[in-house]
Amino acid sequence: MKVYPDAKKALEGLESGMSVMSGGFGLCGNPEACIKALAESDIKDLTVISNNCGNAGKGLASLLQNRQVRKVICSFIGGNPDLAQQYLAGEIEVELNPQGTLAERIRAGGAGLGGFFTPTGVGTPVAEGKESREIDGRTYIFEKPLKADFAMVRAAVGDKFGNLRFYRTSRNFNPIMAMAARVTVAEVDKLVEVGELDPDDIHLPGLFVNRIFQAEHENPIEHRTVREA
Amino acid sequence: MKVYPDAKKALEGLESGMSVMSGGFGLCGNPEACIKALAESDIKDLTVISNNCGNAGKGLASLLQNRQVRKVICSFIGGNPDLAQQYLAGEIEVELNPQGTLAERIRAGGAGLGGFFTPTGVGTPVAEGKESREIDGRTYIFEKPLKADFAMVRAAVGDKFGNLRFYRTSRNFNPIMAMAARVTVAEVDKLVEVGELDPDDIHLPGLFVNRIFQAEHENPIEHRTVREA
Amino acid sequence: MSWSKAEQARRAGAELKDGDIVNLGIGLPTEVANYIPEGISVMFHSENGLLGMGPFPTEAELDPQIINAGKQTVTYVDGASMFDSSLSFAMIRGGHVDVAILGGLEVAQNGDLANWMIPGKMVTGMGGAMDLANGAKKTLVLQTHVSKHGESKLMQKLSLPPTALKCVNRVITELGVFDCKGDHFLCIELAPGVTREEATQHTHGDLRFASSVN
Amino acid sequence: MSWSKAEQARRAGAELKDGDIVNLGIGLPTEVANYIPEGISVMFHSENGLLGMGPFPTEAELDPQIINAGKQTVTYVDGASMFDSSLSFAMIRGGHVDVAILGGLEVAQNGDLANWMIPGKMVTGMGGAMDLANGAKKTLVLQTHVSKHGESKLMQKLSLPPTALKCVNRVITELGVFDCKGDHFLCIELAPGVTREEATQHTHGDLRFASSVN
Repeated sequence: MKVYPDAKKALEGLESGMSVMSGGFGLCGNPEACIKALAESDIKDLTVISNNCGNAGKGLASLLQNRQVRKVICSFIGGNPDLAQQYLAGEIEVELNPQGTLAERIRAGGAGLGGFFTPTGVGTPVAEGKESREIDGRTYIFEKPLKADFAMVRAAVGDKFGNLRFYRTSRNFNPIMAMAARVTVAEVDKLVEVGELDPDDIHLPGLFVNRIFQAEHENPIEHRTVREA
Repeated sequence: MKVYPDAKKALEGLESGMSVMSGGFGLCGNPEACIKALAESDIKDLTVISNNCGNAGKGLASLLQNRQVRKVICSFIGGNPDLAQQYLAGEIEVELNPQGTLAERIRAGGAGLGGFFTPTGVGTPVAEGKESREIDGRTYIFEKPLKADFAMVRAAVGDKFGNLRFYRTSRNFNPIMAMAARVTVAEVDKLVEVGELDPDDIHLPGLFVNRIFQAEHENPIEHRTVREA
Repeated sequence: MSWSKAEQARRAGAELKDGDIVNLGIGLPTEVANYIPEGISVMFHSENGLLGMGPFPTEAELDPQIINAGKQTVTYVDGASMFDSSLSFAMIRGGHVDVAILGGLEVAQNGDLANWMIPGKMVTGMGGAMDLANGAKKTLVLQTHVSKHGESKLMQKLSLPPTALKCVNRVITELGVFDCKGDHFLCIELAPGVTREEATQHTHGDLRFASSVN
Repeated sequence: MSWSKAEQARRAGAELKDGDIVNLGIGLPTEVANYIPEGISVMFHSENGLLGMGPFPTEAELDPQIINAGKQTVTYVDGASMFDSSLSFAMIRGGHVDVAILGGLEVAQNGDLANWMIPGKMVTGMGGAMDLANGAKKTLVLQTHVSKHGESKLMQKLSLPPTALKCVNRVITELGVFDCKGDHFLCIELAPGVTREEATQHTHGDLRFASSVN
């Protein structure tokens, strides 16, 4: 019942004005099929939560080019001319979070916590407007959880119950985002039957995944660095 | 350099008055060799952090019988006559935490957070003396991180860098405790060479483990429940 | 006449929907696993770190390292996963468990639950009960309607220390099925042969009856 | 005379101890991986979720799904592990990374670091820099001693928005090695041919010299 034929069907219910988490780090481990389906839709005014928001015109940058994004919550916007241009023109809102704070806020959202104190950002612009507190001799700032209407994540293998297994550094933000959304959509390189994955080999238990489909992935490279053999 | 010959050597530096986290749930996934080595030592006045503190005379109960424990931080003390007796006699301090709060406090300790807000325990004796706060319409209480001088954890397989892989429900508190101690000692059913575990198959990265040794485990059963074949 | 323990468990089983993630407390709630309605498939969560708990093992299947939160040896089903305690309670606290079926000492009409301690008696600890009562999307309580001393356990206000506030949706006792409605209990079903008068007499809180109840 | 970039990187490599967990920032710090002293083995952490980063791949090894935090294709070594972003930053924030070697725009003598934004210029975001500067047990900064405009980047107080406060232990510039001592920098080594006068002239903060420095 969780299995969907494609990204378009799996994203049903995602409407203009909603918040969407999108896994991936740079262009690695992105939910490419979901992003493409969104880019082909007329959904707009999205709040996108992602470590980056595409790079060099690829990944989520396609949504920026289409002006489908109202706000971005991320940690890094370098190497993204579409975002830079819209940001400088005041056409898009950008909320920068330290990467660890972004990850922890998403995990807190998924884990039902009301927020946490982190030492990261103390004394920096990140701390502005946030509660500061000394705990056992160290200063921390308060950060709130992040949740979203939809999460789009990508895994290497998934079973029909939604159990996921990631590959290498494509894991990144995908598992925690899957925990923090009202509806989590997973696209997998390979969809297998329930029972094919050993219980100890599952990176993300299937109860966090609402919809799953199989998709081919391009796996673009952002910086192709190689050495002599 | 992380590899030790046995529990006694691996626990060097653990002294009376220190705090010790001990993995396991009931008698499942306990660091049996470390507990035995502690029970054979003259170390006392320990603060033990563990979900249970032994059961029916087994596991950590051996330390209770030896009067080596000053304080227990745990979530459940049922089925443990040694603890019950010392607790009712006022000979031992017991701090009860909701199990999820205990787990999250340990994770927060390992993750460098200053504390978090949880809805668990609101309006109960657990909330007494703790800050209460309404966040986005729900009430939470503030809980602080837990750390320890030593953590004793048990895994199925470990490599010589300390990468660990757990087996079935023996995982429980072991990975998070390994993150939250000054010195983490891991005992494994099987010690393998570095490189034998695939990077995607590692449950706990080796940087959290300071010392590792191989040990045989009894795996006692607390409630042996079976059905007809 | 009233429901037996088995009938209570069966009635609780009827509350489950296909695809539900279900956590069963220690004691009578554990029995609900034997009464999953035909055609319904659920996944049992055990807070020690197992999703997809199966029945007790045969002698041949027995594995000391596969236990449930009651520390009983169990098995797992296809699609099961194992994980650490922080992720297990992230599932619970984060609202990813659909139904918790818990035992109760007292339930108040506003949904407050007491099920973890009786002052003056030996404390066993709350274990995962506070997280479960708070975190599950829906909390069902399976308990007796009155104590051994004949005192009602469906209260206007709790007399015992609470496990969690305003968390119980529905209580199933030997007398029937009762929803916590804030300022009253609403009886939506009575066990065969149990009268409205009998239920009212044994309920300390304010009790109303759905029109469908005989 | 002063150190070349490569010599700076080599000098930073000499700071590492056997068994260290090391995170290298983008830019010059990445080069330190090429200058690990003989007989020393370290594990490189990359905050996108990789411990045990290896060198760039050969064409045959190239895998688009193995990248570092600079989004460059890399390899992994024996003993490597992959994990999600929350665990990766639990490692950093929790003090499980021994050494972070970061680039810097300014360092103050009390250890404050600025390396993520210049007001009025395009902001790229802090990425993992704030977590790393705060969380690593030891933070080394590799940067130029003076800006293109000849202004010192070793400051009494930062002029740029900070990345983290009181976090830098040691700065390695083309002129030498400088420890952040609170109310002054302590020079513990000068590059060959660099004089105390030259270092003092180019340092905005208070500069003292260890007695071992020529």
